[in-house]
Formats: sequence, structure tokens, C-alpha cells
Amino acid sequence: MQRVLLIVLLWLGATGVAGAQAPTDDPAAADPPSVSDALADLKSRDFDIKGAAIETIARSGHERAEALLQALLDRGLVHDRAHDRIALGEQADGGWALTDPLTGDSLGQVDARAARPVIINNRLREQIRNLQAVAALSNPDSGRRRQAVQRLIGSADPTVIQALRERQAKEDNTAVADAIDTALSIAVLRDPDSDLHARLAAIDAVAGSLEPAVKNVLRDRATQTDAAAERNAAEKALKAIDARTARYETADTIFFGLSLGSVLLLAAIGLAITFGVMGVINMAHGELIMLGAYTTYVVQQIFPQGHEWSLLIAIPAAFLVSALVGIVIERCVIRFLYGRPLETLLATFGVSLILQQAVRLIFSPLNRSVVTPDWMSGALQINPVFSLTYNRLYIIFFALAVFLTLLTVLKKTRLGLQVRAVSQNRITARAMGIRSERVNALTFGLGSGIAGIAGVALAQLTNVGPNLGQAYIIDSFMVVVFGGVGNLWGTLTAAFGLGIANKFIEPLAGAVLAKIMVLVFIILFIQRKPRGLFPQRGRAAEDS
Amino acid sequence: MSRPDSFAANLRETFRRDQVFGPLRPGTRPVSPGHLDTGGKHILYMEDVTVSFDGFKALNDLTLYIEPGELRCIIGPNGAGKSTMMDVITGKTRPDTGVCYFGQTLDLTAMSETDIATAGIGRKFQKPTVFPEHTALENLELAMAGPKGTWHALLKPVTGEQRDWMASTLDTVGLLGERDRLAGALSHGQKQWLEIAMVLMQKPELLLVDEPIAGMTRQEVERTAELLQGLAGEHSVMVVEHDMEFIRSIANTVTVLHQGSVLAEGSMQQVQNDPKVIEVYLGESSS
Amino acid sequence: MRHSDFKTALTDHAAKLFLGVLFGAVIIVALLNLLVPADSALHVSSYTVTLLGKYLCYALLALALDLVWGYCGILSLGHGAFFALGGYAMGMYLMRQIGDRGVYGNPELPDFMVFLNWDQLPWYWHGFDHFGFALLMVGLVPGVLAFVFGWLAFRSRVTGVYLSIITQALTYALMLAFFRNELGFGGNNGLTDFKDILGFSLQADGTRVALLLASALALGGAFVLCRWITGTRLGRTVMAVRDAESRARFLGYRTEHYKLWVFTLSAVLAGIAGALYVPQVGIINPGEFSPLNSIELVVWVAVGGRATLYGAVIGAILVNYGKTVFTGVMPEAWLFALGGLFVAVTVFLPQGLVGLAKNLARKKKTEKDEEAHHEPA
Amino acid sequence: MSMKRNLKRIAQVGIAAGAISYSGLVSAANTIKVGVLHSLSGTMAISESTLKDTVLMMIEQQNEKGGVMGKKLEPVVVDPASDWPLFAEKARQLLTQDKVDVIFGCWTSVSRKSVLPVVEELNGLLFYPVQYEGEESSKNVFYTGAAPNQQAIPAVDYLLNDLGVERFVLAGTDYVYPRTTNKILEAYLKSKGIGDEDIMINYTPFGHSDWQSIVSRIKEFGSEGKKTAVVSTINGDANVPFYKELGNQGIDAADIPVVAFSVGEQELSGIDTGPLVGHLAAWNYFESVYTPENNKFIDQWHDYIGDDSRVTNDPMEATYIGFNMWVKAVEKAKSTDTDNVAKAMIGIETPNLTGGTAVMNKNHHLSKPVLIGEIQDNGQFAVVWETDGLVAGDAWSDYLPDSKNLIADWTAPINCGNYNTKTKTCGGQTAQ
Repeated sequence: MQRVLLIVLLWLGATGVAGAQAPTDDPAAADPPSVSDALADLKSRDFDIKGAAIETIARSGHERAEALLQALLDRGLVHDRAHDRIALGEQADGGWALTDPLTGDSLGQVDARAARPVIINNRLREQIRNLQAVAALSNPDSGRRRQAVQRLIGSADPTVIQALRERQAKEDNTAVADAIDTALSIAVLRDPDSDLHARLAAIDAVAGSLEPAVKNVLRDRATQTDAAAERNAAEKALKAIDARTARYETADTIFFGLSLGSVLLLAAIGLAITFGVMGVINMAHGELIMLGAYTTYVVQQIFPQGHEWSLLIAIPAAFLVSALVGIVIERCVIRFLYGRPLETLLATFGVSLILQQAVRLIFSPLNRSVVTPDWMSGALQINPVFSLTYNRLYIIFFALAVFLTLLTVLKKTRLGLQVRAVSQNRITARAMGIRSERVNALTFGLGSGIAGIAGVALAQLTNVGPNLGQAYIIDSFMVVVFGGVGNLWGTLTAAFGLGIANKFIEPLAGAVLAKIMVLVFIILFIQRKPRGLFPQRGRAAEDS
Repeated sequence: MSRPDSFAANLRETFRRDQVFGPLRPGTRPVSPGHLDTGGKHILYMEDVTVSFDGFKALNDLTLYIEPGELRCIIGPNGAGKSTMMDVITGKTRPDTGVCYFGQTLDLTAMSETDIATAGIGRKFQKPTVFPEHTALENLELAMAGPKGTWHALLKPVTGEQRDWMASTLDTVGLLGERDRLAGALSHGQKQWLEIAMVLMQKPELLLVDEPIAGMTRQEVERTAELLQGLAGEHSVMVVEHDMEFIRSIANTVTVLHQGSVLAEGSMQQVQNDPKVIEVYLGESSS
Repeated sequence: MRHSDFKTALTDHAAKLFLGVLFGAVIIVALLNLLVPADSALHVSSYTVTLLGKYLCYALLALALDLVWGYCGILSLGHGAFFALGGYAMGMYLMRQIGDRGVYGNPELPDFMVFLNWDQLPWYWHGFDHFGFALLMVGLVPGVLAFVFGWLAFRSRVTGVYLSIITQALTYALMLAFFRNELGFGGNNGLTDFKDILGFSLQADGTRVALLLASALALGGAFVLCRWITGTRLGRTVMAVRDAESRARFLGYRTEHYKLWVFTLSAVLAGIAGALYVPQVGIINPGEFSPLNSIELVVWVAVGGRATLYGAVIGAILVNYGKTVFTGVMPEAWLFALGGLFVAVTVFLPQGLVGLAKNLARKKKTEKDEEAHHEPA
Repeated sequence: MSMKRNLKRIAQVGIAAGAISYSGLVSAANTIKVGVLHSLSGTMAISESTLKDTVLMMIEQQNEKGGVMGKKLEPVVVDPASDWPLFAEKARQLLTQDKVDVIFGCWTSVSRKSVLPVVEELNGLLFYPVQYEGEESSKNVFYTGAAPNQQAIPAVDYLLNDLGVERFVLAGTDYVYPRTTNKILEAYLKSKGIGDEDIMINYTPFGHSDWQSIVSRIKEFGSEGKKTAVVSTINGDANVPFYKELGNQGIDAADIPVVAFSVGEQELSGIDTGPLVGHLAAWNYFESVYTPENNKFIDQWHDYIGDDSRVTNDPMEATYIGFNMWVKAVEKAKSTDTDNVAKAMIGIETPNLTGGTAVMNKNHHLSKPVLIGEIQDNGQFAVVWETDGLVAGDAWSDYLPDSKNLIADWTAPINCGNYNTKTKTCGGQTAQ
């Protein structure tokens, strides 16, 4: 950042030289360079020249300046090689539709390779964003203003500080005003020749803020200053900040744990049905999850424009797809194997291999990209040190919703009743006229369908690829067994328990050791309570 | 599926368990039959034994004594707690309260099934359980009293007299002809016999016989009766049975269980004339 | 009822047949490889020799699993772990044999330790430069692990599916652990670039053939041992435990001791298989712990036929031969074939190929008898 | 593969495994056999199957040009199924049963390590097309991917000099490539005056999918005032969840740029790159590079694979270079004999796809340009920096104490893969 502005200032100081440097050397070099010159400079490969050009465009006050900068960010500003000119480019049927950057009139169509977007790098991107932020300080929308200030907090650039000062004078929105205060106080603390009172006041002003920039500047002051008063003030403020930060970090860990737990829950809950209720060890469970994930992908392909809402279609779709596959598996394989859980384990493992390879052939072994809808990306910023990522947040709620739905299905619906009856005692159930054949198929379908739904959620977090399922199968079994087979509440407790435990161990022991420790713990636990946390008396338990 | 309210119960039950990693604690030492001290009046003492499953009391302050060499019949309607009682004696189920002693010294509530079996209690299950993949003879071999350690089993072949003993036992239950058939292939009645034979091979002090004549023909029933009476004297025998005829034919003392405790006890006559029993058994006796 | 001893186990018909075929094949291959000149059509390449050696190791592993699964009813999904541990023990010996011939020429440390900046050999690597010690570990490490694990599990009566799942967790945990470079077993790369064993170069045909013979001997020996054990009262008791465990308990058997005994023995056999496997394939790495391997192993046994011993051997060799052929010819199809095999065998051939053969034989026999009956009429 | 070929191969492999050699039959065929040893199933199929297609494409084109020395090239494809011991076995099969003249294959280090003893024993020829940790040079292997000094070092230079980064997070999957690379980088950074407190090293297991804690720690580490960057040697599948987490926790490339060595166009094709714009990768090739050769290559690839959405990437270029070099070498040596070809290889030059020429050095590593690209929202990279000239691949890193005295030189008089310039001796492997 600083270095950019340095360059810029140098350049402003010696326009002539810069002009001379610029590839198009026109006689009007003495005057401040026009926007068109700046645009021409963008053809250069040298990012310093581009940086200067951007500064020029920003300061030119040209009515399209803002639009041009935005276009630059969005790779909408292209270098038309044929005519060696910079133009606004729209990607249109395999080529570029060009328009004149200054006038906006069309320059016709060129093919894809004839024009290349003007390349900018992080430095320039940041530069543009800051310029935009400065501009946004006078934006009517207070939200935008606040974001702008947030962005500029910690910046030492005099022009920025100046802009902030001006804004502070006429700012009426308190939130924005506070943000500006913080920014300016930091500036004061950074400023080597500000006086002690001003600094103490500044420290007092920022003491409540959790902004990292604040913390850093305070740390610097605490170590660098020679005024005892200031040091004490700074240290006191730091302590307060650290205390609060620590609290938020614990909250963070718990959230991470819950989120991991919700993933485990989603992955395991379907298994809790097929394994717990039916006593079937479904090794293909992971692949049913995978199918759900691929369904999400396919749905997105069908509605290329509908990223925002296509998920809502994907959920039922995934449920149906996995449920159908599940029913097919049940009808073709598992029904021959009831009462022989170990055999179901082997057969379904074979099924899982087949499903994987099938997916490899249909979708290729490459991972598929699932677009995250905007409402699921980003984070809920509670304060500068504590934020909850939306996708995780939604998935936690989603997992709980699925859990409760399933619970009600099993409690309230006729199917649920029959399922429980069959799971208690197959023979009696049949004697009472329950068609256990049908019930088995439906139960298995239900479990599989839920696996599919889990796939939709996982597609938002991880790879959509043929190996997706394998990654979760063992964990799922651990959760079910640990929680107690055939006990949904057990599964819930186990999932969140293991998730949170894992997240608390991870910082101490590292990701791998954490996982190993959890596994070993489960192994020992099963030794002690072979039927898991919440043992279930009943057929499923007896069978195994 | 569990109910939310049982969730809490489960939780309590989880943390009530005192022994963490139970397996790591040394178990009770095995007791060889020799240590059984039958000096007292009784060979089996059950006092105030209570067992409950989720609130339902299968045994309710049950008190019962068996004398050495006696043949005791236990009757009672379904759910009276007959099988649960046997489970307690054989260590399959642990009582919530009460004491259960075998002889003067052996506290059955603290012993594993294995120890109890080695100590001299043999059990024939209601549903005949034999080893289907083994021949009748092999079943007896496995049941035979004697060291049951792995190395012994690996290195010590069966001796001649052991062979004769098995043969004679098979003969007593009339299965000598079936000696080399797979137990799984025997008829229901034959399985019952085989299992009795296996229990005999254990040389038990106390036999628990659970519904021995289910699925037997008339003749078989009679022979069972003889057999059991023959056993009484050197062994103590406890027979659980529904069939009144059968009971009458063998019993001298009868205990009636009802709702987990002793309703009446005495000779068949006394018991049958006991009003409480009649009340409980109205319509039952036919079955 | 027979109580077989080694002699009977060695001399009964099935054993004779099995050992005959095994050693016959191996010796022929050995001779064709060593004596027949390379350009002759009859020459057997060293590739085939190592391939065969690998199959025999897998067969031994399958035999070990059959002992616990087929006879004791314990479906272990973690037997790959014992195999791998045995392999690592041997691998460590082979690493020590490299001496200063590693790329860094460090006489004390294996290469991977050198570039992970280890300044000295970790304590658990000491002793592995002695072949005898390594051999001891080959049996001891898997054995002890199996003993402790089994003791815990069987004492608390973890059975059936639960046992299978925690054995799977066991091997999974070990895999994660061995992937960690801190553990000092070469992390993901594992142990490789072996030079020689007992002073003989691993690349010499003679050594290869010797290893093949060693594998054959181990397999034959294990086969006889298992036949003997299953023929004794121990074997019968174990099967009794498999069929009706609580009954066995009420007869006064400490069933957990029997399970533990068999489980441990089986683990040792698996370890030996791993130890023979490593010098022949030339690498051991955490991939061997992967739960998939263990499950695939179960299928070898299932395909061949449970509780028959030779069924396991046949299954292991057939499936792996199929794998070799398929992955060479139509790789895409291999997983379909394997998966289909899983399903088909479990659903249609619960007794495996051996069972199938037996049934066919029985049918034939009955038909013959009938004919025999009809003729006089 | 046509059914006919299938049957033929069934017969061959069947016979082979069935333990009767048929060497006579094979050598009769008047073709040059090219072995392809890439996983087509298992976890590595994602990356490797593409390279199999690349080799097959190159062979097809070469045959259209009339083959090599008038002989047609015949590909022999096997599937090591991402199973490391199987790599060794299949390599042996290719060399002894199928009698191939050259093998293109392997991706992971462990697969190469597993194959290495086999090719050395049977004196085969292996072209290894993937960036790797170095610390190796075999007489029988040509490394056409990047060595650490052709990827890691320049990338860090870029971070230090152009972005003014002062704090580094070295995040990697826990296996040999990241371990070695990070060790080299650590030493290098220290030599540039970066202190311990400014270097954070973190390792995760393969396919790690829950990055919340780690990313938030990185965020914290980066929020302490100094400009921070992440150097990622995270492997394959673990990247997608990693980048998704970065995006969601709002780590912007402008604040904490991530420079990756294992993320190319193909990996990106599995990610929604919107939130990742500006994160970096260092390679010797990017699909977005605008040169006639590259455009031609991309078009050919799309024609061959019949799918215009399939991307190209660095290992493909490495395969392309390796294949062309092998063809040239064979024609120069007028033989496919390993020793002659290996001799001829050294000094061979072929055009690379980024507009320069690649040169095979005496240490069996290439001289290539190094490019640094920023991820764009279309799943491509935009080159933001590149080395002025070619960088010669360095088999033995100068920043590791144990290997800084080692060099590899396969020409007389040294003829050694790990020659110690101090003691003037050739150590290890070749000492037997």
C-alpha cells in the first residue's frame, strides 16, 4: 500500500518523466496526462506504470472514471490486439463485444483470442479498492460509508486521512462516525509527532475496539513509547482487548465444533436408520451421500442462472435420487441378507465400489465445481475477531432440521410406527399384518434419501468427486456406534460431542493427532460400553 | 427409537456406571467344584432377590432354598419370573438387591457364568441350545467336566474312559445311535435329550432344567421323568415346567412363583388346594 | 471324534494334495526361472516370480483371516494392520541393511530421517539391524497388539458388527498415525529403496526365488498348523463359541480366552505374511493400513469359502490374479468386477467357490447312487 | 481400446501372469512400445488420467507424422490403481513382459520412489512429469517437472520483493514434498532475515476437509500488523475445502495472498473461483499464456478429448516436453536403447509452450521459465510475474545442509546422481 502511494507521489511530482516513460510519447506530455493516455498505459506489462495510470484515471474526475476502475476489477477492460487499443469488453458467444471506454459506443465483435483482459495484480486491486473506498466516503448509503471506513482503518496514507477528516466533519451516522474516530485515532497514534495528550485521548477512544489494527498500534505504542502514562494506558487497553478476544476465541472453537458435529450428524443420521433400525451395515452409505452431492451439481447445470435458489430444488432431488438407488440396493441385494449383518457389510461394500466407478465413468474422475449461492457465502461479522461463516451456520440449522423431521416421521407417521414395529420384532409385526418387505424397502429408502440430503450440504463444503463418500463412511459408523445403535438421540449427542471434542483437541495436538485420539477414545469406550452411549434393547441390538 | 424422557434416564444410566473400563479390573477367580462347601442345610440360598427391567419387577423379594439332593419343581404362569430366577442363579442376570449363595461360600451374584458353571451348576435352556455344527458325541466332549483351558484343549486328546463315559451318557438319553450325526440335524426332542446329556457331562451339583419335555412324545416324557428322578439324590435338581401332569408325576416339593415372588410352597396336594394358587391358576391349569 | 496331531494334519489326504500342488508349482517356477535361459520360450521371468511370491503372501494373510472369521466367527476388518506391522518390522531391518548406501551416504540414519533433520536414530529403531530381532518383532508386534486389543474387546464381550467396526477403526487410526512423518516410519513414502537381505541382493534372481520358496514354506507351514489346531478340541471349542457362545459359557468355557488365543495367533500369521511381502514388492507404506485393503481381504476369503482354510488360499490367489489381469487389460472395468464379485459371492455363494464345488460333487454323487440303484432293476 | 486389443492384452497379461514367457512374440513386433504408468482408478485418477490421455494424444500425433525412425509408436497402458506397490509391479511388467522402450508415468513421490529401484534394476527409461521435492537424480529417470528451485524459491522471492511480505505461513499436507519444500523455504527465508516468530508451519493429513480452525489461526497470524502470505503445498483433494473456507472467512488475496504449488487449472476446475481471485500459484506453465504453440496445443487437446471445457496444466506441458525430447533423443541416437537415448537426452532442446525452449541438463532436470499467476474468476491464471530467463532445475537443494555439497551430473567423468563436490566421491545408490 505505502509503496504504491510512494510511486504515485513520485510520479505526480515528475509527470513529464512519467509521460516520457509512457509508451505513447505525445507532445502534450507537459500537461497532466489525459484519461486516454492513462488507458494507453494500461497496455504496459509493468504494474508500476499501470498503477500510475489507475491513479490518473481516479483523479481525472472523468464521468466514466468509476466505471472504468470497476471494469478493470471485473476483467471487463480488454486489450484489443488487432487495433492495439484498450476497450470495454463483454464476453459474447465465444468472443468479445467491444465498446469504447470513453464514449461507450460499440467497436464491434472480435474473437476470443484477439483480445485479452488487462491484467492487474493484488497491489493494483487493493489500490483501486482503496480509491473506491475514499470515493465511497461520500456515498449516501451509510452502510457503504461504514464499509469504506472499515477498509481504510489503519491506512497511513495522508490523502486518505485527509479524506476521513473531511468526512468526520459532516458525518451524521454515529456508527460511521465511531469507525472514523477509530481510524483517525490510530492515525494519531501512528503519527510520530503527535503530542502525548492527543495520544492518551486516542488510546482512550480506541480502547473498546477489537479491530486488529487497534491492537497492533497499541502494542507498538506499549513497546515504543517512553512516556510511562502512555505505556500504562496502552497496556491496560491491550489487556482488556486480549481478555475479550480470548472469550470470543472459545466461542469460535465451540462454533467450529458444532459445525463439524453437524456435518457428522448429517453423514451419520441416515446410517442410524439403516444400521440402527434395520441392522444393515450399509458400506455404500458414503456413496449415497456422494450421489446427493452430484445431484446438486447436476441441478446447478440444469439451472445455470439459478445458483441462488437451485439448492432448494437440489434437496428434494437429492433425496429422491439417493432414496431410489437405496431402494434398488435393498430390493436387489440386502433383502437376501437380513439377519446376516456381516454379509450386508460385504455386499454393500461391493455396491459402493460399483457406484464409485460408475460416477467416474459418467462424470469423469475430475472433481466437479458446485457454486455457493451468495446468501451462503461470506460470514456473519459479529465483531472484528468473531464471525460465523454463513455456510456453516446454515448447515448446522439444516442438520438439526433434518434430525427433527426424521424424528417426527418416525414418531408420528404410519410408516414410522411400522418401522419401529418391524425393528422391535419382525415376526410379530408380520403377524400383525405389516408388510415388512415394503417397510424394509421404504426404511432403507428413507435412510438413503437422508444420505442424499447430507450430500447436498457437503457439496457446499468439500470436493464433489468420486471419493467423497469414502471420506465420511468410517466417521459415520463411529458416530452411530458411539451414540448407541438405533438411538437417534444418541447419534445427535455423539455427533456434536465428537465434533466439539475434536475442535478443542485440534489446536493442542494438531489435526491428525486429534482425529487419532478421538478414534482411540471411541475404541476404548466401546470396550467399556459395547452398546454405545445410549444402549437400545431390541432386535437390532440382538442381531449384531 | 428412544423417547426424549428416556434420554435423560439414559444419561443418568451412563454416568451411574462406577467402573470405568470394567475389563481392566481383575474378575472373580474361577472356583473349582472342590471348593463348594455344602456343609449347610441348603445348597442354594436365594434371599430377597429383586430384579427389575425399566421399572418392571421380574423378581420381587424372592426367597428360595434348595436342599442337597432334592428335586424341586417350580411352576407359575408366564412372566412369573421363572426364567429370570434361573438367569440370576447362573449369573446371566445380576440382581438389584438380595443375596444368592451356592453352598456356604460361593456368592453367585459376584461370579461369571463360567465360574458358576465350573462351580457345579448346570443349566438346560428352555429353547434347546446345542452346537449345531458338531456331532452329538462332540457336543458331549465339549460339555465334559474337566479342565477347560485353551492349552489343555489343544494338547490333551480325549482318553479312553472319557470316551466310554460319553458313550454311556449318550446311551442313557438314548442317542447312542445318533452319536455321529450333526446336532443341528437332530429332531427337537433329540436336541432336548442331547442338551440334558451335555448338562450331565458337567457333573453338576445343581441342575437347572427349564421346560425339559417341550416337544416330546409320551414315551420320551416318561423317560425324562425317570431320568430326572434318578438324578435327584446325588444331584440337586430344579425343574421349571408348565405341564401339571409331568410335575405331579415327579414332584415331591413344588414352589409356585407369581409376579416374581413365591406364592406357595409344599407338596403337590397342598399347593393345588391353596386358594391363592387356584385363584392365580383359574383357567391356567388347563394349559 | 479325531483329535488330530501334526502327523495326521500333515498326512491326511487334503493336506497332501494342498502341499503337493503348492510346492510342485513353486519348484517348477523356480527351476524355470533359474535354469532355463532367458530367451527360451519356457523361461519364467522374475516378474512372474515376484508376482507369485506376492500371491502366496496374500494367501497366507487370507489363511490367517479364515482362522478367526471362518472358525471363530470374528470378522476382523483390521487384519491389514497386522499384515502392515509385520511388513514394517521387516522393512525396518531392510532399511538398516542399506547402511551408508543411501543417497546422503549417512551410515547411521535412513535417508528420510536425514532430510527431516533427525540427528539420531529413534529408540524403537534400535536392534532392527539384527535379522533375528527383526523376525522376533515381526511376530511380536502384531501379536501383542492383537492380544491387548482382543483382551479388551473380548473381555467386555464386544461382538459381531461392533467388533468389526472397531477393528476397522483400529487400522484406520494406525494408518493416520503412520502417515505422520513425526512417527519416524517415513510418513507417506514409507520404507523403500531396499538393497539386500542377509547380504543377498534383493535384485538377484536367486534371492527372489529364495523368497518365493520362503513364502511357500510359510504358507504350507501355516496351513498344516491351522489344520492341526482346527482338528483338536481347541478347534472344536472355538467353533462351538462361534455357533453358541453363551452355551459354551454355561458349560464353563472362558470363551474370551479361546477367542483371544485364536485372534492373536492369526495376527502373528498375518504379520509373517507382511514380512515376506515387503522384500518382494520392495516397499511398505501406510497405504497398507487402509481399511479398504482389509475389507478386500475379507472378500478373498469369502470368494474361496469360509472355514475351509484352502478355500481362503484359493480365493486370495484367484482374486489377485484377476486383479493383475484386469488392471492390465481394462482398468475401467476392474472396480465393477471386484464390486460385482462382492455382491455375487455374498448373495449367491455364501459358502464360496469351495462350497459350490462341494455341492456339485454331492449332486453328482447322489445321481451316481440313483443310477446304481436303477441298474439292477 | 478396441475389443481386439483387449483380447490381445488379455492373452498377453494372462500368459505373463500365468508364468510362461512369450518374449519371443513381442520383440518380433516392428513397433516402438511406449509404456504409460498412470493411475486410472483410485484417489490419484483425478490427476493422472489426464496425463495418460496427454501421452496417448502425443503418440497419435507422432504416428501421424510417421512415427519415430519409421516405426510406429505403440502405447501400452496399465493401471497402477493409486496403489504404490502396484506401481513397482506394473513397471516391472512393462519392462519385462511388454518390453516397452520408455515409460511415461507416476505422479506422487511415493509412486516414483516405488518404481525407481525397478527401472534402475532393469535399466529402463522413466519420464516423470510432476513438480517434486528434488533430492534425487537417477540415471534412468528424467525429471521434466519443476524442482523446488524452479517453483518455491522464485515464488517466495516474488512475495518478498514485489508484495513486501514479512510473515509466512507454510501450510502443507503431511508428506515428503511439502516437508522438503517447507524445509528449503524455511532455510531460505531465514537466510533472507525472516525470524522464527514470523514463520508458521502447519501440516494436515491427506484429504483434510475441515479447515475452520487452521484458517482462523492463519487469519489471526496475519492480523498482527506485518504483511502475511500463505505458501501452500496442500495436496489435491484438500484444496477445495481449504479455499472454500478461505473465501468464507473473508480472507482476501489482497490481505493474505495464498501462493500454491500444487494447484493448477485442473484443480481450479473443481472450485468456484469467484472468492479466490488474486490468490497465486507458481508453475512453469499456465493455460492462459498467449503463444502460438500453446494455442495450438490447447486446440489439439480439445479436439483429442472432444471437450472444449477441459483445461491444460503444467504436468501436461511437462509430459509434452518430455515426450518431444524423447523423440528427438531417439532420432539422434538412432536407437531406443536406454543407455544411448539417455546419453542423447542431455543437451536436447525442444520448444516449451510458453514461448521459450526447454533444455535437458546433465542432472536430468530441465531448464524452464518460472511463472507466477493470479487466480481469475474464470478458473484460469493471469501471469503477474515471470523470471527473465530459464531457471535450471536443481536436483540437490543448496539450502539443505545435507545436500548442499551434492550435485548430479550424468556425463563423464562424474557420471553420478549424487556426487559430493567436497569429498569428490559418488555416494549412495550407485556405490554398489
